[in-house]
Amino acid sequence: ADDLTLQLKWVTQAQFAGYYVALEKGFYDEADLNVTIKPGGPDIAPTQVIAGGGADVTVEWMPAALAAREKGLPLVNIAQPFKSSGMMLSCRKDTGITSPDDFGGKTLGVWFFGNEFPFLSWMSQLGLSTDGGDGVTVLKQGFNVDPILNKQADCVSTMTYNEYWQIIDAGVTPDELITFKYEDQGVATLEDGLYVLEDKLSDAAEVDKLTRFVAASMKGWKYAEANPDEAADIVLEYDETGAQTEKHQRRMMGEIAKLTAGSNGALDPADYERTVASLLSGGSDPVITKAPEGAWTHVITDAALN
Amino acid sequence: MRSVLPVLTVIAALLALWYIAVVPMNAARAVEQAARSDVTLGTADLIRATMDMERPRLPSPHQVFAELWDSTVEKKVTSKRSLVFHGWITLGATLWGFALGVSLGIALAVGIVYSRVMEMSVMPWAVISQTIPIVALAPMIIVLSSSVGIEGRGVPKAIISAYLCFFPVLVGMVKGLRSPDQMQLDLLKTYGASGAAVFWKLRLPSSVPYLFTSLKIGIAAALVGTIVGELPTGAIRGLGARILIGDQFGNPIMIWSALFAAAILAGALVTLMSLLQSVTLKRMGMAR
Amino acid sequence: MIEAKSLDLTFQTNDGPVHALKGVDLQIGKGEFVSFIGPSGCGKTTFLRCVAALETPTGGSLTVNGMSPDEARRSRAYGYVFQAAGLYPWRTIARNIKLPLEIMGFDRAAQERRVDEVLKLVDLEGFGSKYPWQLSGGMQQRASIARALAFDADILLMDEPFGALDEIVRDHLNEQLLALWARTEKTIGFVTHSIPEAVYLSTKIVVMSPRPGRITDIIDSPLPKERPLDIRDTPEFLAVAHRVREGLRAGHAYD
Amino acid sequence: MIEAKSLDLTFQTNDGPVHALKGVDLQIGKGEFVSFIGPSGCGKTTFLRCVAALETPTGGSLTVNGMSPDEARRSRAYGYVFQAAGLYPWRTIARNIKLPLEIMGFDRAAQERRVDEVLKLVDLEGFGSKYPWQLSGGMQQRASIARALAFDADILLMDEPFGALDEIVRDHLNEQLLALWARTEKTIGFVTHSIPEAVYLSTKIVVMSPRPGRITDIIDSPLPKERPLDIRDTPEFLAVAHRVREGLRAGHAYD
Amino acid sequence: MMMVLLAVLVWLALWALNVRLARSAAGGVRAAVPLIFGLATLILWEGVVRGLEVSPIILPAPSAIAAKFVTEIPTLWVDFSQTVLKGALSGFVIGCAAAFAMAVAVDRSPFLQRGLLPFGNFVAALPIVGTAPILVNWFGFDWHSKAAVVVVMVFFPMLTNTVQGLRETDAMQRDLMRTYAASYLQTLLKLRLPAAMPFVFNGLKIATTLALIGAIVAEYFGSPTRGMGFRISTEVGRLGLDMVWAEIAVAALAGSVFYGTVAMIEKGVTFWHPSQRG
Ligand SMILES: Nc1ncnc2c1ncn2[C@@H]1O[C@H](COP(=O)(O)OP(=O)(O)OP(=O)(O)O)[C@@H](O)[C@H]1O
Ligand SMILES: Nc1ncnc2c1ncn2[C@@H]1O[C@H](COP(=O)(O)OP(=O)(O)OP(=O)(O)O)[C@@H](O)[C@H]1O
Ligand SMILES: Cc1ncc(C[n+]2csc(CCO)c2C)c(N)n1
Ligand SMILES: [Mg+2]
Ligand SMILES: [Mg+2]
Repeated sequence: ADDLTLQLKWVTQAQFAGYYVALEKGFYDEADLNVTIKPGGPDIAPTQVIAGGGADVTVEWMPAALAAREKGLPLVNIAQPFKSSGMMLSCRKDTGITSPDDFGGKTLGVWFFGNEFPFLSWMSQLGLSTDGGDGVTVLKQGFNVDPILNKQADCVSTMTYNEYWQIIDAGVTPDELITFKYEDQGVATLEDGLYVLEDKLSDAAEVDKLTRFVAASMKGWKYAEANPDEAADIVLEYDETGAQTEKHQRRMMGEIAKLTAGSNGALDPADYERTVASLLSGGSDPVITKAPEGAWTHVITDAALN
Repeated sequence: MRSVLPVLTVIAALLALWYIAVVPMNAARAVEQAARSDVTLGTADLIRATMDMERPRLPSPHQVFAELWDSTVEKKVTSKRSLVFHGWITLGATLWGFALGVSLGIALAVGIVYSRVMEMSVMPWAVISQTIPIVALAPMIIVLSSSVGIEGRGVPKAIISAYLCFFPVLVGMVKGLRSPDQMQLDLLKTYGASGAAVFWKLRLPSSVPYLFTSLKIGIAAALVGTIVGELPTGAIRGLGARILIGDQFGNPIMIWSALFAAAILAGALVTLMSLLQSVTLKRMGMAR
Repeated sequence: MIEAKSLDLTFQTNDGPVHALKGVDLQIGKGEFVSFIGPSGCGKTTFLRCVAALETPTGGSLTVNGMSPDEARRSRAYGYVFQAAGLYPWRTIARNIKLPLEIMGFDRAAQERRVDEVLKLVDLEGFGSKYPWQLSGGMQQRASIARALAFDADILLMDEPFGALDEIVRDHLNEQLLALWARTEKTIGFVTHSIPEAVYLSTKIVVMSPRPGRITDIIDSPLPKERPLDIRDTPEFLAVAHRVREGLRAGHAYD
Repeated sequence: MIEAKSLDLTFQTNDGPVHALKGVDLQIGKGEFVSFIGPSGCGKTTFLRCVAALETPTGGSLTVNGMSPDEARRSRAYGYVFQAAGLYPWRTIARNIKLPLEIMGFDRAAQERRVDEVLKLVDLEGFGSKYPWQLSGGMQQRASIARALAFDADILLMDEPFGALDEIVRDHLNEQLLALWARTEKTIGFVTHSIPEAVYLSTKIVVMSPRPGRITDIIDSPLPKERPLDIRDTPEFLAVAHRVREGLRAGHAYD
Repeated sequence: MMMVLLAVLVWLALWALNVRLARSAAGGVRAAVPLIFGLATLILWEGVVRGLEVSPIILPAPSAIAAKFVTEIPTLWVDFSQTVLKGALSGFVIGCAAAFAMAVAVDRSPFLQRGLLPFGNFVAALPIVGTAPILVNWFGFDWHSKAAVVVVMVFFPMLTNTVQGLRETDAMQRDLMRTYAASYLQTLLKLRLPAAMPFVFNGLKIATTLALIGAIVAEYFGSPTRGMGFRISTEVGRLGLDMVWAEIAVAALAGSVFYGTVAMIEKGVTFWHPSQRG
């Protein structure tokens, strides 16, 4: 079997269920692959890991991948299991925020570490500066949603499948919150895609390997969509911290299924163009300065999906 | 033994303080919760509510100890939900890092004591190395060690742990190896003793008390290093991973119990070192 | 044979140079017992350290048995008793005495035998397995003398070895030391503050004076080699003592 | 007036009790100069420490000027010179001497004046601004004597103050001490290992012996108060010295 | 490969130079030794990075870091003042002062000391990654929570050292004070505090490095959009490794200056201690 290492963007959770299902259900074995899944963490930049040769394929958000590409790391998107974005900004209603127009002067919690690009391009589209003043005050939020619970921030970044529910679990009711999905605001950027280094694609053996990998992974994703509870249980099985709960993972899997639903694994060039346009429109400080070339390929998915 | 009563007293005082602090820390959230279900709380109810919140800002002692009990005694030690299991993982990396750090620290100390160039070149940089935040280096350590083909994340963890551990050992051992006074050195000189004899018969034995002090500080530093290293190394297993997940999923009680587990582990390790120290010093006739 | 010719030693310190030794000329023959006496800071210790190659003179010449002091040191010619006992606290008394024997490669049996011998010599039988801090100051000092005697160095350098002892013990050890010297024909350099002690023990008394450290008088003792304790009441003895006292007084400010 | 009646002091140690003092009876009148002499470990230091309320006796009674030792201590009756100099290394010699004066609330001018006085007394003029480690051992010891003399304590307790000094300096300081004592009528308790020193200085000599620490002889000196140095050659002096030596020898193992 | 070889040769040559310099006693020359060692190491680093064509995303060359450093001085300054001047320094001062006061307060009670000091081992082992999220939650995102983290980190090392220092007087020094019938306060001021200073400074020196690390790491768990820890974590995510290393350089520089300052004050205050007399 061929060895292949996959670097995840974050810790073991249902966000990556498709890969764990493929592993657990033997889809990778069937494809003659010996896949190692490396969970991520707060101090792991997947792009850096792949640059250092620590992984063959990585799960990454497109803004970070394109930014890395501009830095000279030739990442190529070979598949896009996530069709839509799960990112949103969740605000307390009692702050008076009813629409993005009210953001001025408010304090917003944001993830950094390569996850800040969608937020930054949204703000620049809104014409809000992100360094205080008449724009918005940005907080680097940690890994939890405490800032909104403690009223240290008016809004925090949340994923539909994860942090939003942390707020709810903390006792805040949904009608105390107002949420702005990046999808709805027309600023959605592509999330969890599969990326490899360019040179892999010029090697037929590697291409074959990646093809089998993507095919098996998508099989895993489709299985997970169809059997969300089982998929969540598989993820729990692989969580070596023993700290994840069934309730939370099942709920997360349900939400994830909504994001993967529209995708067969192949990148939709229209989504790509929209993402690039959004990243380019950053006003004085765009995330990327020129439209990238060759940042994606259908070679793998074309072969894999046949 | 003489310190049992004082320690118990201090523990009691700290617990009391802790309980008292729980009320104001959690009151705001408790009131907010109650308001959602249209209840106004009396003082007694409020205090009771702050003691048993699901997501407290400051968990109360009994919550933490219940969690500690639940995740140690009630769980099989092989279960990934057992703190004993995670403590064991952390302990393993800590001991590797400790061994690595102590060896490095002692080797550098010997070099520094025997070579002026080493002293003047290395010592300032050893100090500087400790001003570099390890978390900034951690990703690079992981990437570099995986690109030179070291698989598994135990090794980078141990390296990070050794990075924090070697410095106190270095400083202590330099002091210790230099502790013989001029007369003790002169004595060996009058015997025409070789450099090796000076090391084995004088410098090393007289550094032993310093060595143990450093080992006690070093093992605690190694533990902290391992836990810090458990975040960037993928937060897979170990007490550090528990802390991270506890943080992300808004479970302060999990953080606190992992913190306590770490502190207890450190206490045990330091006590072990003390024991080793008193046995060794007694055998050397230096315990009075 | 120890031979110093216009020996100088200057320490460079923060407040300028200290002339610890200046133009010291001295010849010590094999088998002589030489005492050094003089006020605090006159360079007695410094001279002994130069002989033992623990200090490097800044001028003049110094030879020991025709070699440089350092060569003599490396050929293990010296037994040195320091001003303070300087026992290693992690070794028992017996193992402290064994230390030089281990370094010089004596075999096990010889080590044991010699330890027993010298412990008896300084009246410390039965204390071999004690640690230094379990002994009184005087006993520690005797242990350190035993350590210097354990290996048969040709030259014995002793820096105020009996300073911490009371008069009775001191008399006793003086007798023992004389007997040892008579038996073994060692060359002995001996620093003391006590005039009677210097006169009682020595074949040659070197009186020194400070700032700069130099020799003011060298007295060859007319006393016979055989010296019972009551020799100290003889006129010869008192005459020598008087001359030493005068020499010493000259080195002091008060008259 | 110091009065000890069947005073006992037992230290509890790991290897059983040590009887440092056993059944000690002693009366010291005001203005007396009492020397304590005896082999190492016989309890001289311990007795002085009991008087100064630095140790608590385990039996018998001890009064100082009719008070308990601790009351006397708190009324600042003592000047104490320890066996080692014990200067504070972060203070200059002058400021070390000022230490008791600061604590007892002397004013600035008085402090300066007294420091100058006592520095002169112990021949350390010009060394006031040096730090202790810049002085030789003997000079440090003199500084510590100066410190004890700086404030006018009624009772001066001195534990081998001249141990580290050579004979000439020692003679000189002996004279100075006698003069001071004659001038001020202080009560002085003085520990020494030197028989001539004890006889030369004291009005009363206490000979002690160890295990258990007890008094074996108390000798009232027949010597006049006026004592030139050459009194040491008189038959009276030698007779007292002889008696002390015999008392001492009885406490030792060898004959 | 040539490049690497050359760099190694330069390194060895400079080391040889150091060996010779270290023998000379002059003060200025001795200060040069660590600098030359640093320079040699930088040259080696540069040579290896260029020679082996290490990706700047993994390890940038010192020259690239220096260039970044120069162009980003304003940002570096903002980060420095946020993290070091506000977070680390205030935490250091508060933590050390509190520990010192606590040490003096418990000093009279052996009971309290025996009860309190064992906790030093526990608190010393509290991983900062565990305390930081809690303290950020309690004290907010700005530098206050960073200062709190620093306080927690420096408190016990400082306390243990001071307590030990206050015990450091020998029996004779204390007996002397007793014969003067000195009051507690007089003994404290004139004997025990001066005698404790070498230990106090030991604690302070340990605290300097802890303070810096604490303030930086705490920013990983929430911060405003400035600060050295914020910048480091953000730039790692953006693969701006040159900026990361520029911040590391600032940290090393600040740490050395901080440590050096404390060591210099120590030299002045404890000039009398044998370890300072050489
Ligand atoms: N390492 C040193 N550095 C500077 N000066 C020194 C050093 N060692 C000794 N001295 C000085 O040299 C002089 C001679 O010292 P030495 O120790 O030889 O005296 P001594 O005759 O042995 O005195 P004592 O009777 O006190 O032992 C003294 O003035 C002393 O201060
Ligand atoms: N703190 C202590 N604990 C236990 N034993 C002690 C202590 N202090 C003194 N001793 C013992 O008490 C005895 C008397 O000691 P002390 O110091 O009074 O002797 P000394 O007559 O002053 O001797 P030296 O001439 O050596 O100073 C000794 O056997 C000593 O070992
Ligand atoms: C510094 C840092 N902060 C937050 C995240 C969180 N994050 C990364 S992916 C993702 C989606 C949901 O899990 C989230 C929340 C991170 N990775 N790194
Ligand atoms: Mg000397
Ligand atoms: Mg004594």
